[in-house]
Amino acid sequence: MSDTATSEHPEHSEPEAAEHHDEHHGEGHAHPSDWAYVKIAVVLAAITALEVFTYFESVVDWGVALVPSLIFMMVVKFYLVATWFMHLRFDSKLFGRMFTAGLVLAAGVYLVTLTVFEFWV
Amino acid sequence: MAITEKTPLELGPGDSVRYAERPLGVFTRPQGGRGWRDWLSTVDHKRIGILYGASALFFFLVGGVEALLIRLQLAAPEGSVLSADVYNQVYTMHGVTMVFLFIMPLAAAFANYFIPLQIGARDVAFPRLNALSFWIWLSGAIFLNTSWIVGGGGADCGWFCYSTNSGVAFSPSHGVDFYAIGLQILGIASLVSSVNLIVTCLNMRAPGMTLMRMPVLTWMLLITQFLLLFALPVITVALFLLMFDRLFDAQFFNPDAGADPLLWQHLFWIFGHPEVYIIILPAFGVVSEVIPTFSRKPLFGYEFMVFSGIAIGFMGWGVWAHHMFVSGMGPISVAAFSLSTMFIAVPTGVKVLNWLATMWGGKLKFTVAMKFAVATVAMFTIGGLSGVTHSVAPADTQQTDTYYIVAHFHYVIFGGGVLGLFAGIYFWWPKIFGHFLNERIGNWHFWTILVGFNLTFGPMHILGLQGMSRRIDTYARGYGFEFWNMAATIGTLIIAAGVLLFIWNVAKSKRDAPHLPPPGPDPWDGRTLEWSIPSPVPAHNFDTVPQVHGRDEWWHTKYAENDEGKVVRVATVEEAAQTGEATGVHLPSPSFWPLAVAVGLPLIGYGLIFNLWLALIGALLTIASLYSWALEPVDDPDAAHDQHEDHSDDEAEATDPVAADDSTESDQP
Amino acid sequence: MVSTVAEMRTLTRRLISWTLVLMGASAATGCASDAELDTFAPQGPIARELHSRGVLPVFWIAAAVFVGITIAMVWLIWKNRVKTYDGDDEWPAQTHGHVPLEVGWTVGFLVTMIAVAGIMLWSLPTVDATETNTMAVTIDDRSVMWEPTVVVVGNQWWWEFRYYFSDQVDLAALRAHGDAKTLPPADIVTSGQMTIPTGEEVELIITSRDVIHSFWIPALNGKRDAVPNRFSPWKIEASDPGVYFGQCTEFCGLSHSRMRMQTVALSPADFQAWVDSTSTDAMEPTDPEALAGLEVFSGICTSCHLIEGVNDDVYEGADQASGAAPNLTHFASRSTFAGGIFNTYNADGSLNRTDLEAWLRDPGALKENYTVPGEQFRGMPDLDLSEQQIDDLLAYLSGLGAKPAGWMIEATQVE
Amino acid sequence: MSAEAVTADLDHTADDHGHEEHATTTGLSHTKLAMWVFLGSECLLFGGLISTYLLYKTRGNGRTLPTDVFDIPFTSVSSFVLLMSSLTMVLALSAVTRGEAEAGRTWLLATALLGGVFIGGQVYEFTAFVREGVAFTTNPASSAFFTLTGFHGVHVSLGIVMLMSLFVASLKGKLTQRNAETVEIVGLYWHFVDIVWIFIFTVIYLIPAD
Repeated sequence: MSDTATSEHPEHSEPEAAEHHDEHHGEGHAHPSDWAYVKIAVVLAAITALEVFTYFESVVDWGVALVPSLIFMMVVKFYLVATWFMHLRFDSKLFGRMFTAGLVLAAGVYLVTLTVFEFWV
Repeated sequence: MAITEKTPLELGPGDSVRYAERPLGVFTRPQGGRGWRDWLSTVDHKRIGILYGASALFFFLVGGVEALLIRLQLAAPEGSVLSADVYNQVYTMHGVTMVFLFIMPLAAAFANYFIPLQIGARDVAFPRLNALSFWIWLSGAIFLNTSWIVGGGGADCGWFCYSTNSGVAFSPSHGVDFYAIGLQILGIASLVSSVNLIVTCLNMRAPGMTLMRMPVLTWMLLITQFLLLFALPVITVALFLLMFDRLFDAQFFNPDAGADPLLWQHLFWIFGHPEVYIIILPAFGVVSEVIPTFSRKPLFGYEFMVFSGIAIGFMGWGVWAHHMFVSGMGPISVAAFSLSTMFIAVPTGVKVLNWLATMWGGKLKFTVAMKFAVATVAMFTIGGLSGVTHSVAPADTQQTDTYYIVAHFHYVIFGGGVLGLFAGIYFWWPKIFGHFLNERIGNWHFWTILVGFNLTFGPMHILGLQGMSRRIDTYARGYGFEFWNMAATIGTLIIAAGVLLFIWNVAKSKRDAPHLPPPGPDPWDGRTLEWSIPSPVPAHNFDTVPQVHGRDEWWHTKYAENDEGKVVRVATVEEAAQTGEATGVHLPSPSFWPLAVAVGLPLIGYGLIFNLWLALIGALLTIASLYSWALEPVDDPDAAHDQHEDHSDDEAEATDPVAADDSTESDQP
Repeated sequence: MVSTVAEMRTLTRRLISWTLVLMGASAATGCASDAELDTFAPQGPIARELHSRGVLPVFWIAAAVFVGITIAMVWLIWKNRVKTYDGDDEWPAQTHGHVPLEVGWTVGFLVTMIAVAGIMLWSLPTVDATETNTMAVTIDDRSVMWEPTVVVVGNQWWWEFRYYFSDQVDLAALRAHGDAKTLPPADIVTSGQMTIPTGEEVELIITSRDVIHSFWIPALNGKRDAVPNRFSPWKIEASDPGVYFGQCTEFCGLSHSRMRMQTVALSPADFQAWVDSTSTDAMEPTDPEALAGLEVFSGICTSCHLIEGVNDDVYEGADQASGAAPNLTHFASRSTFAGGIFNTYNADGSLNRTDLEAWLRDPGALKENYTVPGEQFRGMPDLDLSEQQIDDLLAYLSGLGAKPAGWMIEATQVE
Repeated sequence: MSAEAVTADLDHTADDHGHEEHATTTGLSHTKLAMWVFLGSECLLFGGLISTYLLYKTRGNGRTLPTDVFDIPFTSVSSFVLLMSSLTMVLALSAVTRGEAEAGRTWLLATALLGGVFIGGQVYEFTAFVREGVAFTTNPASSAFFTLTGFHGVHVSLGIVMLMSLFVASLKGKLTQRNAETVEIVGLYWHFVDIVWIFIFTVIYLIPAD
């Protein structure tokens, strides 16, 4: 909208404000179509199917690749839901930063804690 | 999007400050403005700040009495003032009270009162949630202390409440149950408040108030809110595990079933160490406002102060296990956490030197606030350095769990935190209440506190190095502990006298106020926006929202530097300050529902401990209150501007799930 | 307003009080004779090295920084203070900062902390590294090479020390399969006083049966927590024969303050003598009063306490009856009882009947305890003994084990 | 809670666009920012619960472990149901944003129903586990398992309550395009609960315990 131009306040230096500018308005047009959501959901479903498939070891033995593959698939699903369904792709980076801060901090402190019990002795 | 000229804080048409007055059916919102009842329904961040401050000071007295009991018991060997049982409860509740019911809410008082003022906002982002935070905090505080009456005594496991000593077999009274549930209630309050204040800081700054122009107090409080935001869920997890163990026979801390007691320690200290910075950073913020004002200089190295604050907040997450050097967690962990702990001293040291550099070449005027601020720097330095001495993990094996540690953290928390907040109290009292605190009594207050503090906690360094263990209710003759314990007890009595002087100061200052000239908007020749508006602050804060052009905006309104670099006055306070006579500012309407929600939570707590039916009643009350809150018209649509009628109605209806979400679900499903 | 002079005086006073605090810390070490827990009076090589490598260097660094900052602050206050701003329109130079300076002191602190980190890494082996040292010990007429090791078990509110000579235990095995409540039978089980040979590094394997405790003999090394379900390594070493005091330092519940312990260091020869006299079953009483005491013990005390040769057969290899009370086989060979808080003997060597009787009459009056319904006793309960039973018991207990040497009784006198 | 944005909104009389985004420094809505900040905090909560379970998952005290009684095919189905509820949630938002109240309402109901199916599955799973000897108090592993999945279940249940509240509001005609943001915020919460389960499903159920 016209009254939102950042140039009116050059001293205002926050990057998030500037970055955000052209994305946040009118969720209707900035966001993808329903069809895009359905496509994402199909991908998610397919990955889930693959994940469950690993459980039936008699069919395919994944060997040492099992855990890394499971984690990779999990991360992809996590990423897809966060970026598409939760709109992080389209929304202000500030939102993502708030969430990522918690996520990274949690991963950091808890991984250290768990490894302290196992390896740091 | 950027700030527009049409800010939300601009004045609308109208004739005076007014509140919603037209009742709206069954969900009539309370009317603002008059009498004590309005304090129960207030959503004004300033009143909530005052409520926090007053309650915190009340609990300071409670915790102080507990401290006196501890010191009386330990004054001489084989003390018989308290039994071992009562002593354990008293020292536990002293720690819990001072941390959760005194310093944190006192810092919250500053955060509530001054974040909006310093960033040029009319209120916080979510005023009703702000009220909710306070009432939940108060209900949690009361809940925790009712343990003395209905729980068979206070918690007796230490504020750290290590497993397995916190189990039912080893602590059979209900004290620990009250601890586990009470701290969760307090945690909800702090969590809600931290979300609220983070959004306020990020989203409600006046035009031109960029992050790097925010006053340092606001910065430190913002960092504190982030620490709370991320630290509270961790203690919540720990407290849930403890509660499930105690009340529902879970096996989290039962070593016989293979559980590991160190799990509690990790969870507790992942919360507990950031908690230290939650306590100290607000005081750093206060000191960073007071010292420049009374040095007639800007804060030296603003960017470094801000970034060192951020660095402290960040590094504070990587040092928790230095509380566990002797727990047997393994030499690699010990070495790693020892190293990480040392380097947190770097940003802290930078802060201290920047304060000194601010005083360098300045004109130091030692008001009581300035005395407290400088004392904060000095005492915190001692606490910080003694911290460095036991960051060396092998050395810590001699020092941990002795009085050396007690001395260390009291120098940090009392010498740093409490003295710093006292500086803030003297500094901002005229802004909040419209009259000064008496400087002469203030001086007495300062010196008694300082002397008493050092006499109490200084000797504890020696006692600790002489081998006196912490948390012992008595000690035998012949270990050389007698002299310094007596000295510490005398010191405590001097502190108590200082606290009484402070109370007397508050009472006398108020009584004398009518006969003295009012302080005016800017009694100290201040630097930040809160000094540009009348004292006490009018309900709407700012008549017109300031346009901010740089740091210390208000100071630059009054002064400029001429071509020779000399400071010249360009405007008097009378010319530049706002009059507080704004018209037509629309304020959020008060509400009783936050109070009602808060009343439900302790009922759930009592219910979990004594009878689940009571918990059901509490839960129903909470849920009903939340729905009533959501259905309550957000405001009287006719007040001040009616073009939003449709909007507010819809908002109210649609809002309820979100309200339910943020206030209950976070920690307490 | 207080006058400048007065404020300066108070300032001076404050400075003095600070100096006192720091100096006092080192001065306090001077009176180590009546400060048995003094951390500044190491009595063995480990503690000495810890003190000189770990504790003192960082104290000096901290003191130097403290003195520097204090001098700077006092000088700033003295030089820059003004009484009032009234009528003063002069503002000092408005310095906003100075990046090289900031970088300078950041680096300065960084370097200081790197030095501290060096101190830490340098002193870490003093508490972590273990040496493999063995000594010959004769046990049951067999000579074994013993790597001095004591299993230390914390209990509410007393310490148990277990010696394994015949079937030596090691940390790895205990960590893999150990359970503090059912430890393998030991050659010697004692409590309150740990006896060690001088000149030998003694490995400790520390665990707990109930809550977390912390084992600490300040003169011999720092402390290590006793955590249930964990076995933590630690070590101590004493240079000279003597008695070294300790106090449980992790809060362990109701009577935490009354959980004390001592380490008795004996020359290797004396240590062997102690092993000889302590690894036997309890002495059979002969005089009628002691026999009556055995009767009382068998009737009342055996549900918690164990005496080898009396009721150990009932427990099939377990030398710990209920996991809640000390092994009394050689009760009289220890110079303290009840968690190290009372003397078994008076300074003149006679039995301390006053405290022993008072303890048997009502232990809770001397050391608070409680009972959880359906759980074990936490502490020794009041057994409602008659005066006759108390006398009989004392006659029996005082005959259990060899009376310790006179110097030891003297050295362990606690008040 | 978005009602609380009213300070900003009501104060900002001159702007008749009536969207509070205009009112804030960053241009972002208070409520949405608050929700994201809150979700950041939730990461630490679930992280703690998950870590507790991972630490304890093999500590069975000689009794049956949760991993011994996992029914992966069953849990896969309920995981899939929860995953698909994220799709219906986002479609609900999409519809409300376009002003299609009825479609929005339908998708909201569908989301709540799928959530309900998931909760039903969890209740069944819990009772089945208890029957097979893994109860809350059995061992540290079981306590940690029930606490983790129970917390998640409570989060889902609260999400269902919110969805149903939106549904009722929509029935009353009060859920219009204007307050699509409220739907979005409930949606954020719902998706978060979903991604937590994505994590739990892989780390707790699929990755073998040994």
